[in-house]
Amino acid sequence: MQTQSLVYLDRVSKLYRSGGAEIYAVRDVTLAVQAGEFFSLLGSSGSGKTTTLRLIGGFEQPEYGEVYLNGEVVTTQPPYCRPVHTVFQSYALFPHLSVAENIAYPLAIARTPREEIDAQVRDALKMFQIPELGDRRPHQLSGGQQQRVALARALISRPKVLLLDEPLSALDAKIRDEVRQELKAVQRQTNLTFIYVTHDQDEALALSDRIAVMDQGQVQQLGTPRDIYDAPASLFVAQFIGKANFLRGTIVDVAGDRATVLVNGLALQARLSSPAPALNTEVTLMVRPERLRLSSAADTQSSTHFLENQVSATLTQSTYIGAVQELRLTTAVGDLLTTQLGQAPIHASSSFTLSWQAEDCLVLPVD
Amino acid sequence: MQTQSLVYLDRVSKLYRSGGAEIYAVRDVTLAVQAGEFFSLLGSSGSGKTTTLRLIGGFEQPEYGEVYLNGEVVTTQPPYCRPVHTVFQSYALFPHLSVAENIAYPLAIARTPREEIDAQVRDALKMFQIPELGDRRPHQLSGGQQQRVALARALISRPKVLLLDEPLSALDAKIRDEVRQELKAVQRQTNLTFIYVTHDQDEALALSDRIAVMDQGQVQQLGTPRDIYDAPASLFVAQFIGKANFLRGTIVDVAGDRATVLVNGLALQARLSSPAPALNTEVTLMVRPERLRLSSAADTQSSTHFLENQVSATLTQSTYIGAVQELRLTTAVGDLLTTQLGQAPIHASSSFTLSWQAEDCLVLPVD
Amino acid sequence: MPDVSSPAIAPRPQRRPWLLGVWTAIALGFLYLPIGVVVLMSVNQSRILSLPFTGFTLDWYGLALADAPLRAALGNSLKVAAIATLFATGLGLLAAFAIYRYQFWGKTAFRLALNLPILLPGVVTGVAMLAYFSSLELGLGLGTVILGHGVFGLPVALGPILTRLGQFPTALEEAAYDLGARPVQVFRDVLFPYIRSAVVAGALLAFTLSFDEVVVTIFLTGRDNTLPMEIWGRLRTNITPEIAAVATVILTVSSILVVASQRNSAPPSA
Amino acid sequence: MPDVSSPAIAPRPQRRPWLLGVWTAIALGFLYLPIGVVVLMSVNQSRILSLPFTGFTLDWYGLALADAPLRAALGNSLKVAAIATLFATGLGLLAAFAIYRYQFWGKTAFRLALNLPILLPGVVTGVAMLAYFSSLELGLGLGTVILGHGVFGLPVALGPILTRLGQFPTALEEAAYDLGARPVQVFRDVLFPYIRSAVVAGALLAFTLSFDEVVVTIFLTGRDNTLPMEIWGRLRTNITPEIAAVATVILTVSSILVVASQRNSAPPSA
Repeated sequence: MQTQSLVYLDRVSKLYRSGGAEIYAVRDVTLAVQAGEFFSLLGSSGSGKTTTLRLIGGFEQPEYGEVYLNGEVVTTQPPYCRPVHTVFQSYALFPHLSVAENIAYPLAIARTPREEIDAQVRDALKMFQIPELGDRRPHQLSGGQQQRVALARALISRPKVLLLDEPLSALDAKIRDEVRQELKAVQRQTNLTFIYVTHDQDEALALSDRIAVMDQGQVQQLGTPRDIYDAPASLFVAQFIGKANFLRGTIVDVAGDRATVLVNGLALQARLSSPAPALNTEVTLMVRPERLRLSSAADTQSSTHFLENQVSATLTQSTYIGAVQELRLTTAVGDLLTTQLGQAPIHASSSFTLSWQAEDCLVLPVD
Repeated sequence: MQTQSLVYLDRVSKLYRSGGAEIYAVRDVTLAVQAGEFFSLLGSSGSGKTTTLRLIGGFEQPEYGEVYLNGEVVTTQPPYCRPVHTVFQSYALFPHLSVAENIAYPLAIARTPREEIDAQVRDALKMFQIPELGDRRPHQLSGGQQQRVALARALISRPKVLLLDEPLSALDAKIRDEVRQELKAVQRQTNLTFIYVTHDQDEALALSDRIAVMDQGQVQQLGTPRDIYDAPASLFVAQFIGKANFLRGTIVDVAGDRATVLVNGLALQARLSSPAPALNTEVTLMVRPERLRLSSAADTQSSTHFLENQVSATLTQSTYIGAVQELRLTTAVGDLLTTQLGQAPIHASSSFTLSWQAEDCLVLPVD
Repeated sequence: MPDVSSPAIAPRPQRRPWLLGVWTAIALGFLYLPIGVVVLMSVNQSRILSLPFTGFTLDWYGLALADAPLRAALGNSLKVAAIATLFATGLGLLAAFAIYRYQFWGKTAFRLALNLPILLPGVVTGVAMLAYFSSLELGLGLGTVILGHGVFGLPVALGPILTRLGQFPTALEEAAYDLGARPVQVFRDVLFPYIRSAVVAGALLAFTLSFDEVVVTIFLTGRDNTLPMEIWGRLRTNITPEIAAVATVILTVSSILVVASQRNSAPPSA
Repeated sequence: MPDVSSPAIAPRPQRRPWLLGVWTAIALGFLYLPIGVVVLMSVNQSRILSLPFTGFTLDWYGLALADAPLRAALGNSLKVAAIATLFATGLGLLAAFAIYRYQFWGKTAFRLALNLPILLPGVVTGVAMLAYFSSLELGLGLGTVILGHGVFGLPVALGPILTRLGQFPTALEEAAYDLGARPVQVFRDVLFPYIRSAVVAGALLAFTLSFDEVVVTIFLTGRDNTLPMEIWGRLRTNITPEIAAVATVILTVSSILVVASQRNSAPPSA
């Protein structure tokens, strides 16, 4: 058992009744979060990520399974008994209290002496670089400032775990980037355990130590950002995270973790994810657009000739989006999308070669 | 005069009165949109982009200046007299009418014969791949389907110009990409003039033939996506579009369109945007993160030694976000951000070299 | 697929608010019982308006139906309510549009003034109208009652229309203009369909109000009685099961109108 | 900076809705004038309640103040309104919480039932309560009036509280729990501060309603008169400027209470 983890969910399920039918909001989820980790729950709306967070916070109680905090069962404990605080999507600052009173609230509830509260609030305001905002009301603050106050309030009584429910979604795109950096910095400084709910894959990839990708109430994959991006466990995860090219083919040879897959008559070398499928079964190959190398067909001295897979390609569409160009090409194995970090405009030309490593080409089940 | 353009705004201003003060929503904007163009108005909220669109649509009338459509003054004409249709941000489908009735509305208003309406609506439903949805009510459709109906309705009576007010902002991130492609395809097929309002720079860059970047009611820059990304006219545009590194320095030498700028004692080669500033004035240098080449300091045979600017750098932070890695490095000229389309994890090491072309390093005014 | 053979922890029973349930029962009883008693009396064989229940009968309804003054009063009530409702709904619709569409001087005062009749004590407005109509030398009668009920019905009819108009997405109107519709067509094709059910709801409320009103009616009527007035007059002298029967009918009709009005209050699904 | 020396096209004048303006003037006049007439009469020297204006005087207010039965009636009205308001607001607060917090069987019926007293004709509910209280052998008097007004005030007080509770962001409550507050603390620190002004608004409305009510009062009172009853009684016999003075005072107090209540209806800025 992993009850020695800081947060441990043991086969937890949460049901909703909807017109006679029972619907699983969370289904048989088992998770262990270690102390000091930045752990993300990533999924689209309705995937169960927020319900999972609320089960840890104590706002919901599961029908099946147990929730452990610090090795103790807290499944039926109300939120005010758990050493866990939450930063809400809406920040949930108390509108009738000043910023300082908001931040002081957890201490006031715990009957901390007046002078100690004042000192701690002053420190918190300083730490979050808003020392002059103590007397303001929440509605007088910008979104970013409200976010900081919510964070300060949740951290002031030093919880064991901080739960964050899409804390950046209410912010403008420009400021979101900045606050994201701050959030990561706070987590590093305090060395606290963060459990972070988001639907934004970039956010999850950039911030997390580990990510649980959720769908339909279940954890689809759990791993480091690199694991999830480079070795998605299923077609769903591959489609959900980042852009990818998918090719249908038949597996014809297996050697170690390498496989040969026949796509439209062409043999492509690919990497196997365990377990190896039987020969002659249909599979899907996944290649990320940025792993495709584009070279002029004439250019035979190019550094791409050692790559295992090579197909000739015709450019059909190029889209310029600032830092990168997205190119769509037609090849013998199907249409492929590739991303080039490039300055020079690439014009439609009769012949290109697309090449990629077997390492970057993953074999996935058909569905 | 450019009154022969399809849409021409001649020094147009729109004022709002707010508590005694007069505020310019749009200030002295002159724009010419050519037939068949995909033209975008890009800006943040409050930049005047939507008001400009509403002036063209006839929902607002300017206090100063004139609006020309097809060479005729339409400044004071109501919307129902202008050969211009709009796709609203909220789609604005009539809730009490079916999809087919919604699409038929402009024809019904124009007293088109019944059979002709039916035929055209059938064609439109087919063109937008929703032939089976004709009898549904708008609230039974998904966001993407509503978008298509709004587009079909706006196009059915063949307007000269289609105005689109953030048509993708109500869609999910995943489907937005797909609809964006469709939109571009529709514009290509119909060869109509699209005037497109958005706050999303990626959208504007990917779709537009030309873009007008707006701020504080004025056009800050007007040009192709490539112009605006590679040669921003001001610091504002450079900051608004994409990510960029900014370095403060003093201009010490000018030769043709090349300048030498002293930054923290290091001489950097940069490209001048007209007009050339006087020697010894302070300037800002802009370099895009993806234009910086990263190489190991030891690697002297690298292909980067022909680049004009080289500084040694120390890695301070690397963020993995799937397709790209964002690296922050400390150098003698300041902190620099670079983006690498990369698979291999790059670990903190004592010495890297960052190099970039003078061509990619733009001289901009300080503010 | 994960293994769902988890140790079945029985779902915890929800805490039921017993105390609250008891309170609810008392409150409901306290509110409903008096009305139940009247209904019961209207079908009780006993001649005097009292319990206990001695046997079921519909005789009192028959008696009420045959009662000429009651029928005359019902006719008056219906006539007054119908005309006053037309008046109130028409003016309410105009006022709602004025408030929705235009910015004008005194708009806030206008809105407040429109609500005055339902906010102020009936006795005061009754006296005020009596004095006013007298000084205008309008003869008291059903005409003045209609005027009075119209004024009272105006804010009631205005309420739902104004609420609905406030929810009307301006973009719908702009879309219609944009697609070629002229102002009259926009009203006919887009705006009115959107607020139609609110207009119906407002009219039903105004009708109910007029049908039930007593205080102002007393001041403004001449020799013609409306139904509640007739009942009242009889109640002061002699409470009969016949009256209980009429009260039950009024009650039923009012309830149906109110429920119908609330049904019409939800905006069209957008 | 762009050149702003554009050819100055004069801003087009906004079309002013003249017709509407005229309509507004008539409507306002029609609604306000009767009330204006009463106020005018209360300061008119003429003994009989009529125009034209013969001279300004405050004598009628003095006379009303010295009138013993009027003062007794005012005392009764205040007593009844105060107790009925306490009763209505207390029960309204409880009922609002029940509806907000719990899912229970019959919840929709409960909400509808709570609104019944203001939706149904006063004559019917008046008779119903009279019959009910009689069968319970409660002696008629101020006590039964208070009970009746309490029942009528309940939905009025409940309305604003329920509306405000509906706007209450659940996240605030969860945040307080999350930060360590127990249920009682959550109510005291977060929920009640949020709805406080709505409770005040509801209480003010209930007070106004009770202070102005006539129809039900007639059925439920014994020999004690409330102020509107006393006025009414006198109006039936003799309309004097003294009564106009009292009406003006009631009008003023009611208006102040209603405006104060509406001021309290806006939710705290979030």
